[in-house]
Amino acid sequence: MRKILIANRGEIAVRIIRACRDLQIATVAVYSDCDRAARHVRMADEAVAIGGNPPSDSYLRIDRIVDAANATGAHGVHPGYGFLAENEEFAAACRDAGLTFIGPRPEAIALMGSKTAARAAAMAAGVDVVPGTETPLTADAGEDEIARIADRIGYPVMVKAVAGGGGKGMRVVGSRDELSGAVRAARSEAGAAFGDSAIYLERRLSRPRHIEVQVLADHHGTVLPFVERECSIQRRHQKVVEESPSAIVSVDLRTRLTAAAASVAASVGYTNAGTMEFLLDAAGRFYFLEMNTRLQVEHPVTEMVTGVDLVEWQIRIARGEPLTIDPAQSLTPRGHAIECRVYAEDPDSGFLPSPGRITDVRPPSGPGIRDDSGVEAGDEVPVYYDALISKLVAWGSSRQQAVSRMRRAVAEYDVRGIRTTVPFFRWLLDQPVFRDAAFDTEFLDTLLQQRRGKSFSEPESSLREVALIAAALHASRATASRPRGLAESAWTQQAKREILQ
Amino acid sequence: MRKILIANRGEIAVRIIRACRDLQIATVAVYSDCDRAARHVRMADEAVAIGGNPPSDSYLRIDRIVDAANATGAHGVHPGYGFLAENEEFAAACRDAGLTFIGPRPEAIALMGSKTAARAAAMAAGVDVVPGTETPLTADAGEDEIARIADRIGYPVMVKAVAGGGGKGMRVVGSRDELSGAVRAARSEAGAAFGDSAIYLERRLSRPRHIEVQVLADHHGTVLPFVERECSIQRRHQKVVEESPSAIVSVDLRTRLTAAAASVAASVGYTNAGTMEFLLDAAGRFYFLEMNTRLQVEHPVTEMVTGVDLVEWQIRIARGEPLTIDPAQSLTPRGHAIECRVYAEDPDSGFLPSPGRITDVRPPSGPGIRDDSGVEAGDEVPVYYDALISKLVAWGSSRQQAVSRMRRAVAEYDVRGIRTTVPFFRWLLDQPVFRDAAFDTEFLDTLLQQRRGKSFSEPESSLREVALIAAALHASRATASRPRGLAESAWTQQAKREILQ
Amino acid sequence: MTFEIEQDGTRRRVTVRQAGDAWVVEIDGREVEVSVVERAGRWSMLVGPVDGPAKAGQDNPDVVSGFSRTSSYEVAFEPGAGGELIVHVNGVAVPVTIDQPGLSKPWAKAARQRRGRGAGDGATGDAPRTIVAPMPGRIVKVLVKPDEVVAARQPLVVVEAMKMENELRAPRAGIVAEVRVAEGASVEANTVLVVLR
Amino acid sequence: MTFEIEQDGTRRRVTVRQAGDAWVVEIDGREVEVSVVERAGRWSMLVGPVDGPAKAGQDNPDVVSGFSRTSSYEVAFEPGAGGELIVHVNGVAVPVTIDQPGLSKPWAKAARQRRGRGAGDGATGDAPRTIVAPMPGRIVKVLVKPDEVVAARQPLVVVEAMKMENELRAPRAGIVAEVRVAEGASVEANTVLVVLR
Repeated sequence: MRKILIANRGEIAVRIIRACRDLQIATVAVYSDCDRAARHVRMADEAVAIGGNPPSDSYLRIDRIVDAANATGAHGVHPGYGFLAENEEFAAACRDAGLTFIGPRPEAIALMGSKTAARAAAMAAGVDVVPGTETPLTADAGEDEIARIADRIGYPVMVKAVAGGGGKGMRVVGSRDELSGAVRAARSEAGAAFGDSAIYLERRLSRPRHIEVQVLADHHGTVLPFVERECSIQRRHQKVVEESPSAIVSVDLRTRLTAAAASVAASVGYTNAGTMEFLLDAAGRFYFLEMNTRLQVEHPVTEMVTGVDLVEWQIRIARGEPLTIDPAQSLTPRGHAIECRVYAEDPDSGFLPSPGRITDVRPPSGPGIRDDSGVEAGDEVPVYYDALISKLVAWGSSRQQAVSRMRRAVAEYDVRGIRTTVPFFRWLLDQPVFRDAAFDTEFLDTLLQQRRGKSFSEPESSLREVALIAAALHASRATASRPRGLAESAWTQQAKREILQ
Repeated sequence: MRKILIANRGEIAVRIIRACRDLQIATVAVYSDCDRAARHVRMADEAVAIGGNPPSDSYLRIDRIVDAANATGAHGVHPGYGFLAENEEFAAACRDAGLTFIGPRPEAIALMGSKTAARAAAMAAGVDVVPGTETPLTADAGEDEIARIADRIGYPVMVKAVAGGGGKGMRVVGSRDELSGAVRAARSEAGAAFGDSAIYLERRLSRPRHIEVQVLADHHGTVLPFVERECSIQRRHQKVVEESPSAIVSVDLRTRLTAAAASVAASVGYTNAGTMEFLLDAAGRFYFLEMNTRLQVEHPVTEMVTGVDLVEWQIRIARGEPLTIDPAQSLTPRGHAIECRVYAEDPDSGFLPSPGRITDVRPPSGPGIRDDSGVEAGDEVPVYYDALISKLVAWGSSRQQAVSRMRRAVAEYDVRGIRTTVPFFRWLLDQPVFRDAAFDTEFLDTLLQQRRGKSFSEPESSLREVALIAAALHASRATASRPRGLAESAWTQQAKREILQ
Repeated sequence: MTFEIEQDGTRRRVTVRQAGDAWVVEIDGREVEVSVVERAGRWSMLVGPVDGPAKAGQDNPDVVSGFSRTSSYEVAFEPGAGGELIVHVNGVAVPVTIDQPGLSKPWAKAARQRRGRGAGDGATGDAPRTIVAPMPGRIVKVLVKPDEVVAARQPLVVVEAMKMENELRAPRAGIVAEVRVAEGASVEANTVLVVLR
Repeated sequence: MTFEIEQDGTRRRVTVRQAGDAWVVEIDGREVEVSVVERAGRWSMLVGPVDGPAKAGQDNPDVVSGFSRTSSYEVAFEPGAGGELIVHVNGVAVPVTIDQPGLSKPWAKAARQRRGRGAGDGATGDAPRTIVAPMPGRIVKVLVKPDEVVAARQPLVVVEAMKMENELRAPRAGIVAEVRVAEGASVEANTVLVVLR
């Protein structure tokens, strides 16, 4: 595999290009119209246009991407995450075209892509799932049948799309009289979003943690689980901060969690990288939730605490290499890592998207900091795609040091031209609940609700005073640049000194 | 210790400010005239002017730096490396002013600062030194006496300044008839550079490796050595690339080396961070060379493989905390780290300094990369100080992966406005001798001599062609921006599309 | 030169005058001395009392008007979407609106307009009466009807953009005068979606 | 538009013409099509054969004049100290000198001067006859005397700057005509130190 096409854009395309560089593999980028000069295009060895701005006209076009791979003589295709990463037709189309798809077999994607089939697989492997329906409830299922199932599971109950993801087609139902309305709403949302209106029911656990286990599996029968990731810090079911290890997972629990993840993966003959998501209740019981059959956004926290390059191993597994990582390395975390997902969103406007041109960016650096960014100064954040611009990761020998370093990093991070979630992280990292790692999947939404839209960018009074001073000097300079400006001479003097230096 | 003054500039001042941030300690920068807007000044909470551009008028002015610490209410002073870092008078002046000097006691600096006293201390601690004179040969020592000593040591012999450092006052003598001339030259150089013309003689080992051991020692009697650093990659006695661990040091040798380093440190009651330098001969015998009583430029490679933040621990030791690091952590390297010292030097002009304004810089990032830089776009590299602009560090789970990642990082590193040693590293990392780690302290000078000044920036032919194309388009655009330009319309079209996006 | 600068609803008079290499800036009668050097669009600013930034050797590390003798800041600027100037101080974005008699910089003009627009609203304050699409997107849901009474921060419209559904909320309490979009419609940035009265 | 561009001693004719959104560039009779988009001073350049960069769905991944249909480069520019233009291609600095009839850009002028200066030197080539201080510094050693014969790359003067001692070497073989500095002297950048003949 000497050339790989990356069927993605943004930071994950950059991340994959870097892994290819490390392996001395040539890279092909694909791009939509607005991404013509995007960073992944500039970095790749080759770049191929695949269509218009809507994903359906470019990054979701299986035909054009396979053609691009053939036209450039690429041997492998890495799907990244999102877009076609969990699309079994894409994986199959690559295979049919003689390309190595860097991910699981299409059959595994299809199997684990169905939430109910995945639950069945987990149960078959002896792993608990959140109590709920075991088969999809298609449009044929009657209201009475669904109500009986809900009664058996017990309220509050979750209504979820079988084909779901990202919180779509999901409803929390508190009592029986809300049920039929919620089912209708979930079906309609799921039908629109995934073309499949089948739903299933699940018990709603009380303020659980979201814990997940990364696995790698080669084509020689080896399945390797990794130390868990803590993903409970979510805003509206979207992860915003991830950590590894989890502050509350004991060595014993880790052993059981990772064994469960490995046995599910092994039982379905899974290959390449994947992640098992679990809910962990207050009593320390865990339940299989679903499997992601791809690389996760949060993979770097695992890399930082285990020293394993997951993207490099995805490629090595895809080209047939056996996994040679010592389980002691993958299961024993060294220190602690935290990732903040930096989005082009304005936290002070309810996290509205903030697309546009980044006029200047100063990424953080220094001890313990890794910035996996997809943009540089001058780059455009288009409105058409996910707003993630950078995965900012901090490592420390302890959770406390990792948090301290992340605080330092988000303080250094300065972006001009668009709004980002950096001010939100500055606030979040100082919250006692976060500091104490005393969170569950709902704590952040609760905390945000309590703020009632208060700005995250509240500077302390001395910074506000400095802003006033700077603004006045800025305005005086703007005035001074006109001939009649009184203050001109000092600015000119300054400029002269600069030149003389 | 809630406020620390950093008596330094450039990347090491930035590095120390970051460590202070992590510990929530306020920072005070000091600056000479040309450093008024330098990055360390912009990052620090406070900044104090300490004089003119020559170091003797600013960064070496003990009086002004102590005054600045007092004026700003700083509790501690971190000297960094270089400048006053190994000046016992500075350490004493801080102590006398009631400031905590973040480094060893003045007595330890004085003792280990004398090469002959340090050799004596090593021998007293049962550690071999390179065979040579045990007491300084002052100006009183007669030519005959020196010749007799040289005969006893055996030629080739090194003549070295007792107060020396950085290759100054050092001569290699091949035979007896060169001796008196070399002694005179070394004395005169040493007298001019250090105000002390005393010299000593040492056997010249045949193509040794330069291996060093970092130690931390607290004020409670604990001395902790760290896994060794490989520092053989030198250009004219200056380290340019450092690694940890050394590819040729076995676990057994590591145990003996680190025990030797710890016993020397313990025997002199050393405190804070220091480094023992050793020469390692082809037979695996090692000899104490000298001790550096300060933080080293290459400290990050140790941090990367042990997970210990050395600067943070310098501060914690200085404020009286006991060392609580597990020796298993400090002595068992995890993976491999490499550091490239990126200098503002033009490798294509014999590494002449290249001061000036950095008009643009794109630092590398991504998995395994740490860039400890002292500059950003727009910053000035003054002619008055050391030309180090960044310590670029790569970590990998193996030496090979660390090298691959470093290759990727130096390929990404792009600096405009000044020349840097980045092209040199691109070349060096591809040399078989480097790849095989088959080096000694002289291999690089030999390799460079063989190149006879050949350019390091020899682009492959496709890149040269692209440069021609780009240059022509650049020139056509310059022409097009004048009204009569024929090609104007396409550039204007491009600009319009940009705006519409 | 004197400017009126608005920050978070408060207007303050800031006067700037040159003093040798540096500047003396007066805010509400308190003076500070400021040294500014630009580096690639960023300013290094040292702020201290008017007798000049500390030189080593001087004693008296007193603090004047909130600044030590030697406070160091990194400052950058960008224009805000609403015509204001966003000042980044040590990476923290602080929006301000500048006004100067006789000065008609774009931001000053826009700020005047914004203030003017809110002026007639009485108790409802400065918040605008129109809800516009902050970015191009697709209208997923319209949550209100004309004549409906809405509370401040009540969700009005859900717009999908950048893979996310985004609620646009009422900037103030009021009554829906008009709904100008339908569910499923694609809208450009700045399209008026809802008008309050 | 046609330019003569010198690279490493070789002059080549490069012709540029517009073709829709893109450019057709001809070097030594071979044509390539080039698409350029600028982002904050850096160019994203795609280079391929003249029938346009590959669109997915087209077959024939042929390689024309050394470029695949889709080769991607990142390009940036800076002026060189000697009047040349330094083109950074994927981070690799490639110095070129551009000339165009009727075009008098500074680099072109400087390049002509440089070439002119070397022209009379015959066998000694283009290398200059003066050795200047590349940066401010202190003269640590003068290693040659007037009338001394020196070989190419022989060290002439040692200058201390940036904490390092730097050898300045002869750019070509010759005879020392003048030594204009003494040991211990401080010199500014571009001070002439030694003249060869």
